[in-house]
Amino acid sequence: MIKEYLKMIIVLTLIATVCGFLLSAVKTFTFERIEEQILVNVKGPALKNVLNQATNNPINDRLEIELDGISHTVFIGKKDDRLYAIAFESTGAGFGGDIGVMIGIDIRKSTLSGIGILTHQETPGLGSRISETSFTDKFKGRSVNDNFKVKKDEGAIDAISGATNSSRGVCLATEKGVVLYSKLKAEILKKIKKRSNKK
Amino acid sequence: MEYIVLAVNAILVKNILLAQYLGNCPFMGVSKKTDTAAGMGMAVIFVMTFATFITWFVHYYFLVTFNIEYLQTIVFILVIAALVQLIEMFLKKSVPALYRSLGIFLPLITTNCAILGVAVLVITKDFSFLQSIMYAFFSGIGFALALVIFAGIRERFEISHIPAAFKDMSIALITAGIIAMAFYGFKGLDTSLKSILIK
Amino acid sequence: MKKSLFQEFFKGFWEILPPFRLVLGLCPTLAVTTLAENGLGMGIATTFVLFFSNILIASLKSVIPKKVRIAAFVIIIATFVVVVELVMKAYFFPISQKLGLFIPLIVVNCIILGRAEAFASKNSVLRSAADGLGVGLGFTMSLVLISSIRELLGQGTIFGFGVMWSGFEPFGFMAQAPGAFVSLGMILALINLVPKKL
Amino acid sequence: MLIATIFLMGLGLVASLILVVASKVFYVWEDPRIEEVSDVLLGANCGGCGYAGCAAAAEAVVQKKASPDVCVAGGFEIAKAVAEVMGMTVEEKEPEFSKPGCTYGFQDADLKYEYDGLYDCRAAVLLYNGSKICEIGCLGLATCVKACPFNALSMGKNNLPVVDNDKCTGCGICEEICPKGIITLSSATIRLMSDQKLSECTAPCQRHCPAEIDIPRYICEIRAGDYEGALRTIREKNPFPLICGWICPAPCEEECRRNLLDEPVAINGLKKFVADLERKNGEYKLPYLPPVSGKKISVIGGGIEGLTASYFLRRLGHDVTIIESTEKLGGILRYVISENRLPKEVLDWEIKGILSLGIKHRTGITAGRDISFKSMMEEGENLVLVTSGGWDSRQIMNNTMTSDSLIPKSNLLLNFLMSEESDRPSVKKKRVVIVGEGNSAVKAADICLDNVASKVCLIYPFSREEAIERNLDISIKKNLEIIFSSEISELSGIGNDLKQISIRDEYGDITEIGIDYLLIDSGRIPEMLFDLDKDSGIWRSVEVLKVLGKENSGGIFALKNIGRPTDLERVVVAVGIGRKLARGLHLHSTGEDIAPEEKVITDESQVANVFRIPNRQALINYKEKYDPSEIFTLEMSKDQAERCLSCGLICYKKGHQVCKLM
Repeated sequence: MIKEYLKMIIVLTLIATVCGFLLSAVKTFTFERIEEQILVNVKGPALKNVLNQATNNPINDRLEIELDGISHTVFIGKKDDRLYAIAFESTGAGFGGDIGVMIGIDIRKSTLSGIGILTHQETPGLGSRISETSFTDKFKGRSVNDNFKVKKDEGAIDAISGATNSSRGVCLATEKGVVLYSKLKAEILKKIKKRSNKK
Repeated sequence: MEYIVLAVNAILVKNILLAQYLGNCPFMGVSKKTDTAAGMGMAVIFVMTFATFITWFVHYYFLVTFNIEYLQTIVFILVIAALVQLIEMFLKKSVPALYRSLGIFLPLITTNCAILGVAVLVITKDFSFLQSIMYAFFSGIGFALALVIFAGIRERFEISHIPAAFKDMSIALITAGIIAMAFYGFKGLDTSLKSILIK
Repeated sequence: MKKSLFQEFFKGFWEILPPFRLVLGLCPTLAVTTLAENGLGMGIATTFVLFFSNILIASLKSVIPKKVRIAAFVIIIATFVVVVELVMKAYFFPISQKLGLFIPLIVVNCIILGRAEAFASKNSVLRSAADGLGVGLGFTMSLVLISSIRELLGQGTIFGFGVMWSGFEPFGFMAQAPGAFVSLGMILALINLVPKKL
Repeated sequence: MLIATIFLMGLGLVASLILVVASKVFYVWEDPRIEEVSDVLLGANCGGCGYAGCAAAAEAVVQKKASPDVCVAGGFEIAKAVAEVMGMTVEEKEPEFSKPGCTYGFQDADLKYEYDGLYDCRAAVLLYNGSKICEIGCLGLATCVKACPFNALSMGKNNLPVVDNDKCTGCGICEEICPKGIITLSSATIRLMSDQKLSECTAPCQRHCPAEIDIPRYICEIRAGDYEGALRTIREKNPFPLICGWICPAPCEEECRRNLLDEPVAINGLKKFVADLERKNGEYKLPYLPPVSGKKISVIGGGIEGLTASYFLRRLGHDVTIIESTEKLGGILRYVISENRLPKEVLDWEIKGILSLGIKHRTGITAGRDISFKSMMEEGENLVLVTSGGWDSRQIMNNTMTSDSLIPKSNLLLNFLMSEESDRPSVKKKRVVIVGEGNSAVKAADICLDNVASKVCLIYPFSREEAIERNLDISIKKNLEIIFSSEISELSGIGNDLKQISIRDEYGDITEIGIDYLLIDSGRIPEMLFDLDKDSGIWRSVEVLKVLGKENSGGIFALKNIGRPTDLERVVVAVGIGRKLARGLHLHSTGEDIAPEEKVITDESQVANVFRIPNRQALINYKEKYDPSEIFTLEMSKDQAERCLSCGLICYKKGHQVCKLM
C-alpha cells in the first residue's frame, strides 16, 4: 500500500518536474521574441500614431530608464536621424479599470506629438470611444504645461459626453505622463547623447 | 452595487455558456434531463467558486511572486484537477448523500473549460479577490441557468418529430443558438444598469 | 480485428471526425470560428498538443499509476499547451491574441483528454501518434470548414479575401454566438445525412 | 528557470501528497471488485439491466443481487469477463433480439382518426388507444427508436420499426417503452416457450393451428425464397413439418381469409414443400441448441407427443431419454397409419432428425414391467414425463392385458374390466379410487367391492343431478363413497406404491384421500409429470398441463373438459400438447410457477376478425387444386405463397403491398 502511494507521489512529482524544466527552457528560448512581439503588436500601432513623423523604428531605438526603482521604457522618435520626439507609457484610472496610454512628446517644441490608447476596460460604445482619434487628437499639439483636465474639472479637454470618467482617466494618464516627462527629460537626453557618442 | 452589475453581467449579458462559449461539452452532454442538468449546475457553481478562490491565491501569491506567470495554465489545471478529486473524496466520506446526487458529475468537471476559463478570466480582467469570487459564483449560476433551460427544452424533443439528420446533437446545437439569441437580447443591460446605479 | 496504422490515421477524418462524429471540443469550435484564419490556427495548435500528448502518454502508460492517471495526463497535456502558448506568442503573435483565452483552454478540450483516456493509454506509441495526428487534422479540417462558412456569411470573406459580390450585406448574426451554434448544428445535420461507414 | 522547475516539482509533490493523504483520510471501503466489474462492463449506462447505470449494476453483481450476466447489452463476452472477476461461471445464452410484431403501418391500416398530436406513441395511445382500428397495432411514432440506446432501431418505409440485429443487444428498453407491446424481445427459445396471445397480431390461420405455427411468417419467408428460414419458423412450434404435411387435416386452411374470396392458400402444402426440400438436400438443419444444463428427464412413450416434448425439452437445454416399449419410435404413426397415407421413410427421416439433436432413446423397454417406476424416477433424475398413450397403444403392442400400467398400482378401467379374473390385481383390503364418468366405473367399483376392497371411492366429474340425468347408478353401497363434481389434482406415492390422491371439488377445495389402487376411466393414460423428492422418497404428480390456459384443464385427470388433450385425435394436436408439456416441465424444473401465460388465445377467445374482403386486387384465379401428397414445384410454391393476403389481426394485403420479414 505504502509502496503504491510512494509510486504515485514519485511519478507525479517527476512528471511535474520534467514538465517544469521543459517549460522554463521553452520560456527562456522564446522570452525575447515574445517581448518584442508584444512591443511590435501592442505598442507598435499606438507608437506609429504618436510618433507619426518618425523615420526610424522607435521600437528598435528604445531606452530603459530607471526612476525611483521603477523601470520605464522610452521610445525614441527620430526625424532625418535626429531626435525629435519620445514616447512612453502612462496609466490612469478610468471607469472600468486602468487605462494604458502611450504619450508622445515633441522634445523640441515641448508639446504633445500625440497620445494613443493602449489598453482599457471601458464600456463598449461609451467609454471605449476614448480610443477614437476624434478624442485623442484633442491632446495633439498641446503644450506640456497645459492643464490636462476635463472641462468639468476646470481643465482644457472636452470630455466625451456620457464618458466623463473614461475621459478623466485618459487625462489623468496624460497628466502623470507629463510629470514623468519632466522628471525623465534630463536623463533621457543624457542617454541619447551617450548612445550617439558611442556610434 | 458593483456586484449587482457584475451579477447581471455574468449571468445574463455575458453568460458563460451562451456568450462566452465556455463549458459547451457538458452543456451538450448532460442536458438531456432537467434533474441531471440541475445536479450538474449545482456542482459547477460550487466547484467554480471554490476553484477560483484557490487559483486566485495561487496566482497572486506564487506565480506573480516568483515571476512565472507563464506557467498559469499548467498550474491552474493541476490545482483544479487535484481540487476536484479532493472534493470528490471528501464528499464520498463525509456527505455521502450529497455525493450520490452530485458526485457523478465531479469527474466531468475537471474537463469543463468553464472552470479553468473563469479562473483565467478573473486574472486577465485584474479582478480583486472579492470581485473574482463573485464573478465565479455568478458565472456558475449563469451556467446552471442556461443548462437547466436548455435541458427543459431538450426534454421536449423526446416527444417531437425531428428529421433524422437533425436528431440529437444537431437540433440541440440549433436550439442552443436560439437560446443564445434570446440571451443576446440582454446586451447592454449591464451598461444601462450601471449608469442608473451611478446616478 | 485491428486496424492498420493507416486506418487509425484516417478514422479521424470521417469515422470519428471531431467535433461532428465525436461531439467533443465544442468550446473552441464555437468560439474561434469567426474567421477561417483563427480556425486554422486553433486547429493546428490543437493538433500539435494532441499529437505530442498522445505519444508521450502512450509511452508512459505503463509507468503511470491508475489512481493519478488523470492528474498525470492533465500535466502532460498542459505542458504542451503552454509550449504552444509560448511558441504562438513568439512567432504568431496576432493570431495568438485573437485566440486569446482559448489557447490555454486547449488543455480542457475534451478531445485531447478523451483520446488520451480512450486510445493512447491503451495503444502503442505508433498507433497513438497516428490516432493523434489523424484526429487533430480532422479537427483542423472541421474548424476550417466551419470558420470558412461563418466568415463567408458573416463578413463576406474567406481567409480575409473578399469573395462575395460587391453588394453583399454580411449577416452579422453569423459572427456572433447564436450564429456559431446554429451553423454548427446545420453542418452536423448535413454530415449526418452521409453514412458513417463509407 | 530553476524557480519554474522547482515550483512545478513542488506543486506536483504537494498535489500528489494531498491526494494520497486525502485518499487515506477520506477512505471509504468499497469492495474492490465493484471497480473491477464496472471496468469490465460496457459503460454505456443504458439501464437495460434495470439498474441505474453500469456502476450500480456492478455493485449489484458484487453484492450478489444480480448475476454476472446482468449486462444484457454486453452479451456473453462481458458476462464471462464479469464472472471471471467474481469467480463464477456463466452459461452462454442464446442472443435475444427485438422483434416488432405488427405487419401494417398506419398508412396501410384502417384508422379511426387522423392523429396529429405529440409525436410519441405514449401520448398517442391515450386518445382512444391510438388511431388504428386495430387495438394492438403499431402507432408508428418511433418512441422505441428514440429510446434505443444502441441506435439499433429505425423506422422503415411503412412506418414500422426495423431492427438492426447487429446493433441490437437485447436490452429490452424498447419492449418496456412501447405502450402497445408491439416490440418484444425474441429468440427462438422465447418463441417456442410462448403461446399465442390476444395482444399479438395473429392471423386466423395461425390462431386455428393446434400447434400454433406462425403461418404468415413462414409463407412470407417462402415468398422471399428463404426456405430454410421458413422451416426454422415452423420448427419453432412443430418438429414434424413433413409428417404434418402428409397427414395434417389442416384446420388452418379452413380459416384462411382467402376463403372469403376464392379458396384457401395451400398452407399445409407449403409446409410440406419446405420440409421436402430439406429432405431432398439430405441435411437435417439443427436449431440453436443451448448446452445441456437442465435436468435429466425420462420421457415414457416414443409416440408423436413424446417425441415433440423431447424435441422441445432438448431445445430448452434438458437431457432427455425416451423410453419406448416397441422396437421403434413413432407410436401410432408407425403402427396404425397406413403406408400410403404416411410413408415410413418420411417418418424415419423426421424421427432421425429429431434424435440428431442429441436425444437418447431406449426401445423395447416397457415401463412398469421391464423397468420399475421407482428406478425410472431415480434414473431420470427425479423427473418422469408420461406420454404413454393408452388402450390404443397397448393394442399395438399386442399385450393388452398387462395387469399394471406404468404408473404403479393403477390401470385403465378398460384393461381392468377386460382382463381375466385371474389376471386382475388383487384389491383385497385395499383402498381403491376409480375416476370415471360412465357406468363402467360403477361396474369396476362393484368388482372391487366383490373382491373385498376395504374402501372404494368413485370420483365423478359431474354433479349428483347430472349423474341422475345420465342414469348412473349412484345407489349407496357399503364401503363405497361417491364424490361428485370433482377431479384429481395430485397423485403421490412412495417407490412403487401409491400413497395419496388429492381431489379438487367445484369450489376449488382440496380433499386428500389415502389410496392403494387407482383405476382410470379413459382410453389413455393422461400426460403426467412426476417429480421425486429425494429426501422423503415421495414422488408426486405435477400439473404440467396447466399451461394450456383453458378452463378446467387444471387437474391431471381433467375429465370435465370435453375434448380434453389427453384424447388426441390429430397428430397436430399431439404436437401442440407435446410443446406445452415441454414448456410446463421446463418451468417446473427451473422452479417457476407453471401458469398459463396471460391473454392466451383459446377457442373461446373473442378475436377481432373481418367478414368480407373487398376484391381490391386482380386475384390470380386459382383453379387447379394441388394434391398435398405431391411435391410442390418451386413455381407452385411461389404461386401459393403469393396468394397469401399476409393477414394481420384485421389488416390484410390490399393492392400491391409486399410482406416483409419481421
